Amino acid sequence: MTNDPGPDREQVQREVYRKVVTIRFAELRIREHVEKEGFGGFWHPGIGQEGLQVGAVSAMQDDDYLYYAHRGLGYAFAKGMPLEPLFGDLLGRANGSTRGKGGGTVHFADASRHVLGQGGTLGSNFVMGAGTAAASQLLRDGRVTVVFFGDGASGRGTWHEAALQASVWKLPVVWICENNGWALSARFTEQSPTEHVADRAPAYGMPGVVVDGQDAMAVHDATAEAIDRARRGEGPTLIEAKTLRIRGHYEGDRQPYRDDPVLGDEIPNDPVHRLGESIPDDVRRGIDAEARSQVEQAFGAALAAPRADRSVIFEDVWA
Amino acid sequence: MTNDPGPDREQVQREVYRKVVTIRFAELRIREHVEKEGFGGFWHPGIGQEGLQVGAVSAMQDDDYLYYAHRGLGYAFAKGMPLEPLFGDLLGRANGSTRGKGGGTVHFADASRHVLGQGGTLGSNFVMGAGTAAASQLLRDGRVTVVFFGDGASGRGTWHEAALQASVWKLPVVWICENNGWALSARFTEQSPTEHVADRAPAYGMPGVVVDGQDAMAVHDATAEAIDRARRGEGPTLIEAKTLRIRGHYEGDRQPYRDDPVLGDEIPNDPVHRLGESIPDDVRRGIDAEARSQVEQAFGAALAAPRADRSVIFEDVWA
Amino acid sequence: MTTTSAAATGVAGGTERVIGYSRAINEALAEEMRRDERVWMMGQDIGRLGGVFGLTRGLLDEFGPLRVRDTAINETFIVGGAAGAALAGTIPVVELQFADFLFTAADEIFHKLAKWRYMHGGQFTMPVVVRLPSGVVGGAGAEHSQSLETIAMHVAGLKVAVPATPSDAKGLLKAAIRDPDPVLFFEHKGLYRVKGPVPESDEHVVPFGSARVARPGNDLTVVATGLMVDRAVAAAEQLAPHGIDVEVIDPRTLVPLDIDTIVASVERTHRLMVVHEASRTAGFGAEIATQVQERAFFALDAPVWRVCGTDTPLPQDPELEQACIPSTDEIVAAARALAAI
Amino acid sequence: MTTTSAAATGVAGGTERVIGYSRAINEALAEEMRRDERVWMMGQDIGRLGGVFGLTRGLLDEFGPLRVRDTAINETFIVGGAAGAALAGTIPVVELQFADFLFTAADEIFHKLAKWRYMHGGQFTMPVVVRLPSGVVGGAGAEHSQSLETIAMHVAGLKVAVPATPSDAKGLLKAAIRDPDPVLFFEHKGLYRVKGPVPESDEHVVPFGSARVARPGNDLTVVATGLMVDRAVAAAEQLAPHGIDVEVIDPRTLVPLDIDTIVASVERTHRLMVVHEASRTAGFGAEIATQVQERAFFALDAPVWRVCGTDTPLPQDPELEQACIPSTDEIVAAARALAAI
Ligand SMILES: Cc1ncc(C[n+]2csc(CCOP(=O)(O)OP(=O)(O)O)c2C)c(N)n1
Ligand SMILES: Cc1ncc(C[n+]2csc(CCOP(=O)(O)OP(=O)(O)O)c2C)c(N)n1
Ligand SMILES: [Mg+2]
Ligand SMILES: [Mg+2]
Repeated sequence: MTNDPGPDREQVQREVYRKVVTIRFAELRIREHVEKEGFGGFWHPGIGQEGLQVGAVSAMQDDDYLYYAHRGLGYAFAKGMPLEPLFGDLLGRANGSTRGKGGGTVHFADASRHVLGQGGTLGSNFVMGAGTAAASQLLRDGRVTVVFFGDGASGRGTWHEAALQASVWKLPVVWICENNGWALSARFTEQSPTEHVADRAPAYGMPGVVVDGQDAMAVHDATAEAIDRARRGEGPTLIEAKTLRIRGHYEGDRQPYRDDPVLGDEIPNDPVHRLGESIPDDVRRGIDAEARSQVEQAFGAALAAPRADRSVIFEDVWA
Repeated sequence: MTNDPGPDREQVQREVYRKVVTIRFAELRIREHVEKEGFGGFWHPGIGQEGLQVGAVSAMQDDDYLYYAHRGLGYAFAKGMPLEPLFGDLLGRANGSTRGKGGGTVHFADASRHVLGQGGTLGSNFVMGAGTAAASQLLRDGRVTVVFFGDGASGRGTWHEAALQASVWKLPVVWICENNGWALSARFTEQSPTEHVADRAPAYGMPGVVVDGQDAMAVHDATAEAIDRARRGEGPTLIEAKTLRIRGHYEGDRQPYRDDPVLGDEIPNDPVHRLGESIPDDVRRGIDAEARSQVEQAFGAALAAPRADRSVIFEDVWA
Repeated sequence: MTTTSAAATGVAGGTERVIGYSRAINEALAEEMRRDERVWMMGQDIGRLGGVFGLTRGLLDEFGPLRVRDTAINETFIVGGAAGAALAGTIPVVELQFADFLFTAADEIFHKLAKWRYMHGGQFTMPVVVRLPSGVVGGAGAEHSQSLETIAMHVAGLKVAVPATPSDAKGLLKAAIRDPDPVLFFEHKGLYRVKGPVPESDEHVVPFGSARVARPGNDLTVVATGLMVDRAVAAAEQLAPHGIDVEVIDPRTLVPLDIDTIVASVERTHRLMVVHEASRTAGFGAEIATQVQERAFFALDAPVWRVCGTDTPLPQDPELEQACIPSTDEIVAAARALAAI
Repeated sequence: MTTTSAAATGVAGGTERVIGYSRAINEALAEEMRRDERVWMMGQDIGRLGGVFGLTRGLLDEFGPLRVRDTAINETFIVGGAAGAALAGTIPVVELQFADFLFTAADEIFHKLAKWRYMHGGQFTMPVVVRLPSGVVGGAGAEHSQSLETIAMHVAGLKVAVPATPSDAKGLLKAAIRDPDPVLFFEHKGLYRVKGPVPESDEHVVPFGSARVARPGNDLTVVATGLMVDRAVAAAEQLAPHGIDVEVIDPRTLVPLDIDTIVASVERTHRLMVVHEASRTAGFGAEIATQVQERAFFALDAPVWRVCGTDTPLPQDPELEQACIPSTDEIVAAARALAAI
């Protein structure tokens, strides 16, 4: 699904729209569930950030590797994972991709789709991702690794170690920072000495790109360019997508610390609307209806699935 | 000992010369000892780098805090530690400042002179130093913390975590990178995507200064300015002093990896000569003779001192 | 505020109130910060938010942003910076959001905190407290739920507290802050909402190295910590009608460890079982078992048994997670079998 | 090249040569890299220099800079990067310059290597080997000399090797590289120069989880690892004329642990002593002691004893350092006292 060659732009945008709107419905369905039924674990809503997630991942090839972040399901769904195992993970069902092991919203994986997972300690993705890219370099498999992370995670030392090495070795990796302005209760502007995370790129001799994260196609294009660069052997790029954290850190967070207008349900510059604008109304309504029913059906199936059996506890410790 | 107000420049330079030449004699004496008698531990010679170490430390006030690096004794001696305990540490003697606990060349300390020590894992000084500076900020004690590190250590993630926080909090800390071009067998030019370590300073919103590390007074001046800035509450500065690793990583390292002309005994741009130029010959000879005998006497005293008793093993685990 | 009898609470005299474990920790922090202005705190989200688990609520308002500092996501700085700040004459009390994150600052904990004083010839003290929300809490997953206190016990130079009650949480934290040595303070997340009597006094300080007999008994000694103490006591109550009188001992600190109290108990009961949430293999249960048989081998009528967490990572699912740590039922069953040997 | 008898070396048949422990490791690396081109290495100074301890000499020349990669000073990348590279179908064998540095990459070791497979539902394997030069070596100090294998034993998900001879160093390393699970490979720095017979075959693979009887005996079982194996055997030879016939068992791997061989021995000798260089408290000796008394309590005629490293950081001075770890004399004295109980 790179930019060029490939399906024409309109088709790409329509597909991005379809995925974004599907995830939006998933977000709403999950929120409803968490509010009504409670939830074992932490659900970090990604509502409003789906556009950048789907836009970026849509620029990846099928066999490129993905390390996602904790904010929602957009990354994995965009990479082709079906909804049912994702919901299954969330609900601790046996049909989840991790069968109750990872779950929460935090961990899911799909080896066949090169969705490699996520570390529960922020910033561990940096070194993992650089290593995956080093393997691709060794194997000459032509794959690129894409690593998502938040503005908060950008402060971890693993960034520095991974980014220096990736740059010197010209590893095929693309770093995508979702800067939503907050790391839990910490404002980005109070935790960063520079205006942008991307301002740090020159220290690592790599391009730094700031892009409007509400503009899914802009993120798609920036990512496509960075992926091409990486695939050509020219090394990593740091992309910073500016976005907003609409809800609390986790669903249920009352955000006592938040002194900007708490956004609640309004999504400024909503990627769903933005992407939808150029799609004919009837087509869009068709996509929406299809997405909604897909979400309902998958969520229902996950709810109906049995919980993981206790025997799984002792499985997968060793190969 | 800041630049201004204080003793006039000529006196500062003479004092820097005295300390540099003393450490030079100490270097030669230690090398002789290691070659003839062997050595329990690793001696990382600092020969040729004494100028920058002494120059920088001479810009500190007595109650400023020092975290040094592993390359020689220049830092600690310049901060006022007498030679005998330093040699004692090296030789595992009871009169060493650590009584056989730290030793090697690696660890010595002098609480009364605010020589706080060094971590044996490279890069741990970064976070320690920033924390010490945070304490000064809290206590409003007006002290500045100076942290030395090598070009190799600059790759550690602790740098990133400490530097970001120090900048955001405007901590009174000065980072001094001794860039001698090598980290053990690793060439700096092959491990850094940027020409200078100081090129990374903008990522942290702090000034980055490159200075000729063989020019002790230039390092002194750059450090004095950075210290003043820190003391005024304007935050950290990154100073990179360009120098050369004259000998192996440790004394005895045969440097099979080294493909630049291995320097051996020749010290390009020798700080001793450079500092000595403007000092009248007879004065200089007097200083030299005094320094040489000071070294001989202190080394003799350390050699004659008893080894630390086994009972110290169980001391100092707990306060 | 109520006054309860010393017998009921195990606390000698004085006025007491029933408060939560979280509140007890919050009070200890506030009181020690009032007492000594060198005491300060840093960590993620401890200020404006009052901590992810709410432990530091209100402290920013009282003590201001220089003494209650929100850091970025930089665990090496939080711990290593605390070490450096201790050398400069302050007393930092830092929070990692989850005890598991000690692995993201392990060099700082196991090298800098544990060894700096020693390596530098005893010239410095290292009065740092690292607060570590520990244990399973209901779906936090493999990297947010571990009980890692044994590792801290193995590496010399660190004191280790594992409070199981509000009173101990408060008293041990105050002791930790007053201690010149580094302390890893493992708070159990599953206990944050548990309430219990806590002495009113500002000087309620529980000394390190003194075990608490949570329930006296004569037939079998059970050593348990943290969340397991209540389960062990519950098990004991279930066993009592069956003629098995269990003594439950909570060591409260693992370093120093009050082995004397445990050995004295075993010399009376002749049987020992250690219950812990941490993984079984090479957990601290092994150390206690080994020390007891070293010192009281001929007093033992049966092997020392362990009831422990599984030797697996912790699954995220809250039901599976509970299946990985000892339940009251398991303790009952094991105690019955051990008493029958 | 010489051919020695199987009886003398404990190795069944085949041609053998006497080579050093370092050389054995170097050969294992080279052979496995030849056998499987997915195997590659990274670490500091392993290429041009051939490693700080010379273990990787010649490998850069043979395998080139993409398979023998010098990294910057970035332990989190070395280990975490290896984890990521394993997910992409390669088999990374990485070196930390000193085992102590596992603390600078602890999140990567104890979380990423140990738990990634589990947390992600078993969809991936994690075939990574981390080589860890371990133990005292003569003046390297508190942060370059530790024996930290117990920590790896406590955290589920990591296999742990502790080779004591050139033959085991080679055979276990080959097994480690072929293992789909992450292995922490603790090489003892003090053994690098020790020589011993090693089978000639490219297929000399020592399976994990199988202990080696280093010296058979009937009166007392001593379990020892690493540098302590030779000291224990030397102690046994000193004790033999005094009528104390010591069996020395080297478990060779701690995860998995061949407890059966140890228990079987104790059932014959009725006495057990564990000797390790690691700090005593909560060291792996406690685990072995506890498992043995769990399984063979009534076979024991005396408590299980431990002779271990001190519960202190390690001083830098080489003489003081030796005083912190068990000497042959201490083992002899303890064994005599234990045999007399
Ligand atoms: C090493 C580490 N420290 C702290 C945390 C706890 N934590 C989880 S999410 C989070 C905030 C992350 O902020 P950011 O990276 O900006 O992502 P966002 O939640 O805004 O999407 C924190 C502090 C963690 N998981 N790992
Ligand atoms: C975390 C860590 N990794 C590796 C080492 C081993 N080591 C000691 S000195 C050194 C090279 C340091 O290079 P640099 O920082 O440039 O200082 P220089 O020796 O050149 O003065 C290395 C790799 C260490 N001590 N700590
Ligand atoms: Mg954010
Ligand atoms: Mg250098």
